[in-house]
Amino acid sequence: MFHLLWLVPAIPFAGAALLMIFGPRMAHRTAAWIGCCSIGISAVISMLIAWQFLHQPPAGGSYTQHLWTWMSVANFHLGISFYLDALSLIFMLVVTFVSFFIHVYSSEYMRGDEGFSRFFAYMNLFVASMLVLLLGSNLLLLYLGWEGVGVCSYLLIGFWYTDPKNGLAAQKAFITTRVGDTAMAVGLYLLFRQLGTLNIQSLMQAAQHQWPHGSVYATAAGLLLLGGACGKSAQLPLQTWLPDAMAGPTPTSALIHAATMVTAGVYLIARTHVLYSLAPTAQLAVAVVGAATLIAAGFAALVQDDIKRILAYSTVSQIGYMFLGLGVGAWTAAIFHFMTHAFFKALLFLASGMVITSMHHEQNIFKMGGLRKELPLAYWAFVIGGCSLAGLPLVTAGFYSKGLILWGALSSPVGSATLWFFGVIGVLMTSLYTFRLIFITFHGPCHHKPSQKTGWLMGVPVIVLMTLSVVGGFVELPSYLGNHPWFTNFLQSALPATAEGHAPLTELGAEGIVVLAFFLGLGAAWFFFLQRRELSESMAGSGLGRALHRWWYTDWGMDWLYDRLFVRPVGWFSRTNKKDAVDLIYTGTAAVTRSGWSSLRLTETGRVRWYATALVVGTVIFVLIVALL
Amino acid sequence: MFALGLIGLLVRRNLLFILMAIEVMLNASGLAFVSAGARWGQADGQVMFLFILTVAAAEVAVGLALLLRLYHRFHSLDVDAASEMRG
Amino acid sequence: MSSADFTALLPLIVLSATSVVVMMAIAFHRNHRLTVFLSFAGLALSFWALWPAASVVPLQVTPLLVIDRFSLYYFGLIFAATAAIVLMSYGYLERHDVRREEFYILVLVAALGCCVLVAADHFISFFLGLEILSVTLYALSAYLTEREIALEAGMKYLVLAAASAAFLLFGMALVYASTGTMSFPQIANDLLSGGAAHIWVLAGVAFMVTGFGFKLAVVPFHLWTPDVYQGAPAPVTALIASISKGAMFAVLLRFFYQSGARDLHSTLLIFAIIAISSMLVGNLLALFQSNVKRILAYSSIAHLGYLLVAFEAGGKMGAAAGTFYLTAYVITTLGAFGVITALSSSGRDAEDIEDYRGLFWRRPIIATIFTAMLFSLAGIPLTAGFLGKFYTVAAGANSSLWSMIFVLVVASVIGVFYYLRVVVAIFATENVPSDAERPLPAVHAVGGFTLCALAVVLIWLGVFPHPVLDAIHRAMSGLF
Amino acid sequence: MEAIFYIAAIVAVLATVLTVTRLNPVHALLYLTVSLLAVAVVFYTLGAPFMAALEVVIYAGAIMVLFVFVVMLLNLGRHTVEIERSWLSPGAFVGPAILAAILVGEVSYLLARSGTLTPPVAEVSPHQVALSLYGPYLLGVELASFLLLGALVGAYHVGSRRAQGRTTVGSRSDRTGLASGGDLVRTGADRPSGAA
Repeated sequence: MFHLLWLVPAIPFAGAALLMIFGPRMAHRTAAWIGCCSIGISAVISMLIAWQFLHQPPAGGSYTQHLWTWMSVANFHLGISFYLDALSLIFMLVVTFVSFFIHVYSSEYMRGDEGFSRFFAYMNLFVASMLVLLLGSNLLLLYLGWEGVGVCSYLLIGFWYTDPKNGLAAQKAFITTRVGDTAMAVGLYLLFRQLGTLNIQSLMQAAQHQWPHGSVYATAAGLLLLGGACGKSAQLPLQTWLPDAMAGPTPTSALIHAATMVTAGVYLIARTHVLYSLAPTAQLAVAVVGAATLIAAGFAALVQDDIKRILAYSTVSQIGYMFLGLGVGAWTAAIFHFMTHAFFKALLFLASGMVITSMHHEQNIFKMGGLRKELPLAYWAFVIGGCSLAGLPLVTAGFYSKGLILWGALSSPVGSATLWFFGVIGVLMTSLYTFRLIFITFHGPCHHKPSQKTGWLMGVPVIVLMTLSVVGGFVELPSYLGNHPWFTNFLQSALPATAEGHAPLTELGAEGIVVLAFFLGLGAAWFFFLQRRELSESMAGSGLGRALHRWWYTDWGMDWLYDRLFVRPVGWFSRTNKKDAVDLIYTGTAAVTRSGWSSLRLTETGRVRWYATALVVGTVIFVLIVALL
Repeated sequence: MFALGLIGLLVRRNLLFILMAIEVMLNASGLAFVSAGARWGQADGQVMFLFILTVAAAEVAVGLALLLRLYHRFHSLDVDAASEMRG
Repeated sequence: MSSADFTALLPLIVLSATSVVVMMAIAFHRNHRLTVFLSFAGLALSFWALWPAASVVPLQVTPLLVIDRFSLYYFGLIFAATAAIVLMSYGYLERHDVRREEFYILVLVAALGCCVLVAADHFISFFLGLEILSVTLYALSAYLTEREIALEAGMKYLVLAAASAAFLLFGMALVYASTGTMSFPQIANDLLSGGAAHIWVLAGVAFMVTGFGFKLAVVPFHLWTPDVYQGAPAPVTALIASISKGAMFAVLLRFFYQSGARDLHSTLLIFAIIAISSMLVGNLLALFQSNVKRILAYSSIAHLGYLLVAFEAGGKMGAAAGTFYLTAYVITTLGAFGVITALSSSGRDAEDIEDYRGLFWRRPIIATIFTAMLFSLAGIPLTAGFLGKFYTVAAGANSSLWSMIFVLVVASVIGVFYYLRVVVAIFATENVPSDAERPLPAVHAVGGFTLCALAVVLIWLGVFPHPVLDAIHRAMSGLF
Repeated sequence: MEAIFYIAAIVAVLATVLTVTRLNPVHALLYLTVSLLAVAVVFYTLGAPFMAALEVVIYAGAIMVLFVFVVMLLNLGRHTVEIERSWLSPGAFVGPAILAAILVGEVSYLLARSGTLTPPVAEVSPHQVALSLYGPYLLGVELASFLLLGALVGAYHVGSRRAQGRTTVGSRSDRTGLASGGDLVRTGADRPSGAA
């Protein structure tokens, strides 16, 4: 079965190629079939591979499929090969399955859109690139997939390109992630330069052997890669692009900007975990970035009024949890949270898509309300997804994965009570904003009657994801529930176990505090947004409330800050320093090339005799060279 | 003679003369081949000359056809008249 | 001649027979479609004939031609490229009110000339091959006789090609006079034995450089390139840019490697000067050019400069790198000019950069293909052009040609600028002309199919180059 | 014999100079013919009598006739002389002459450096030429025929005046039908004689 691995990215890619070439002339129905089937087949193959992986694990816990050598010069060989281990297997399964359901959903959601086949082409291309990113065995393939998903994300955010606002959002996303990508490219180059290979596994082994604990190189490489991960995963301070990315079609937001692409940063750090084990500073940076992001995004989510922006901030916040998990060495917990998050966040986005469709593309939650009766499926999806997101104890997937991360933050030797405390505050925030969203949207008075009903193509994926958001957590039961760490055991071949350190509390006690935070948030949301809405409004209306609202609403003023910190100074600098030395180099080069061009242009006189003269002059010179030597 | 043909090529604006100059140059090369062949007492030089002759005939045929065409178009044999493309 | 000789020559025989058959067919029944079909079938058959020929090589067929794996590789390239040109020309000529069928005879004869060049290891066959190619190209450049610029292009090409051929001949005569032989390997014998008239050979080679340099269009013999590229009909430009240069590069490799003239100091110096100046001058000239055909012409000057870096690097690695680069370049040029061919209307070729403004939004497929071709020319990864450049740089580094590599890199950076100018125009969203303002002709199915195939081959070579690389490495047995 | 060689060579050079400088195309052609005849004599003295004959027959005969045809066809007369005079100032000769002189100088320098090559002139009979032409170089003859085929088709297409708007626009090419095909057959019939 393993030898089918290459088909997993190849089939979506073929689908994308087909759709791109023949798409414009294709019936929408055919395009949808091609789009969904390619991903479906890919998902089935992933499942077969996973089956075999479980039953006949490959030697050493990993399987490498070498397809061909791309370049080989002297002792430098660069192959196109895929690497499968427990880590990439989990990612591959989640990506293919979630993608498949989102594709099915899109085939109804996008119905009648002008760019129907274009949408599916981009989506397929995205899945193919994402799989290349996950499965690539060397840095080059990884980078290729990394850039590929970036391009697809850009194309899909700007999918409705006729509205310039969407184009701007796409550009913002592209440029912001580019900042991170540059850091990452430098980091990758540093690794290659220092360790002399591009193969990720050999790199990790070489790093372990050649670099001492706390080595400068490992720290630098780790921090640079973290930069890339922050860009792609929308972590502080590069998170500002993700909420704007919601300009894309909702299935896109569900797939790319919630479930898969934005977690590429998590994958990158998990894949290079050896580096972070060698560089405690870099690892601490990961944890701090995660903790800070999860709190900041939590507050920002609390005051948004656009349904998709709330979810976007919550995505940022949840990825913050994953980073926190990675940063404290709870590797498997982070991956576990990635999986459950993919389920419930995709679910929430798809459900919000249903709401948005029935509300005629209205996204402001304050213009909704009382939709519980009208859209029961969406309502229940939101309830289950929201509970999972906020971590309703025992029955939801999110509870288990988040609990594991928080326990890691508290108990691991790298963790600390402070990080854990931030995490718990995050839980409180999460449950507050989640239930605020649910209560405002689905309860209370009804402002608009929803019109359209959604069909089964949108319903079935939602139901499947609902199920997964509940049962997805039962693959890992903590010690106080019988201690069945199946998921952790499975990942053990690829990622080290979470180290146990001294913890001030027992696991059950810590969990109790988390549960308390959850119910506190739920209760507050119930009180302020359902029972006494006027109270929350008067709070928001007071001077301090308005200021805070405004501050958080603009994502802690980050855009404003960037505008002041970078955009304006650079603009000012370039305006006032037009004749600066730095400028002179650029204008100088341009002037030299331009003058070179214009003087050389004069040689192209169009006169044949002049051309013949040049021919003769050339000959004369060359014969002269011969004569003189 | 080769050099003289070269001068003709560079100096003349009339396409007819340019073609003649080219003939001179080809003929000069042929002469060089024949004398080189004579030096080695081989027939190869002469064979090469034969082919040069053929080529010269072919070039002249196409060249003159083109010349006629240009004349009908520009009403002049000035090669510089046809120098629309430049830059 | 033995039967093995005939088998070895089979590809050439089939090709020549095709041109005669096409001529006969025209004589009895003029039909454009039939002519294209016959030409294409003949080329396909010639391609097939490479396999029987491969079973008897290497073989010296008379003193004039040598059929070895090197020749066969280039034959294959020439046949495939010619077939692509034939298919692309169909739609193009359909739009023009000229006599169409002779075009294909000329193209086939030109391809024959290229093949002779590739297989030549004797001055006589070298010269004849070159002239077969040149004479047909004069006529092809001026094929659309109603266009003034086509006539101008034909005239310029004729005068300069004839002059450069005279230089080449004169150089050959000098070499012959001093060595007494016209066959490349025997010249090597003479050079090795250090004959008294060594200096004559040098002078002869210097003259011959003019002949090579003209056809390859390298500095300082490059001035004709933009004018001829612009004036000639787009499919002919494709022919000049691809197989004519390819065949010339092949004979360059064969002559300089087999005759031992490459090992002379002054030869290396001359080609180093040519390579460096070509890379810089070509890219600089293209910078702010607004005519796409001229941009491609200037870029071709630079690309031949890169190729000469591989030539300078020498050894099996240099020759293989050059051959791979050339293969990539031929595909790319065919694709780029194929797009121009496909978008050209009866009045004029689509050569202005404005013709391509917003093309992506109007013709996404063809715009994507064009972009892929431009990316390959710029050397962006995953295209054949990138790998070509990579291997060339590797070969150069292997021979420690650091200054040339430096120039190559600088020149490539300049190059990216003007390729991106075209790409930016293709993806521009503002001021996109509507169909009424600037109508785009419908792309002919045959041409469109050819373009798609070229794009696929381009990416395939860029991603999975090994079969071709292996073939090239085997082909190098012909040179060493 | 040697005297004849030098005289013929000098005549050839002088005639070529005059070819290049004459204003009247007919005069220039005549001088070119003289030059070619002189070269034929040089060939004879170099021991290549067959080539001498061919030079007269084909070069001075056939190719020059083509030129004469064109001159007559275009009716280039006094008017041309005047134009040529205006184009051809003595100053125009300076640059090219210098270039050519340098080239000649370089080549002579190179030849001088290597010492003179004493030409052991041996007559190569037409028999020998024929043997080698139709022996080892047989393929060359075949290739030459294709060269002529290409030239013929090319000259036929470029030279024909049909294309200038006399035909109607249509997508199929049958409209010229057999008539122009017949043209080609007739012109094509010249091929064997050209190739020989």
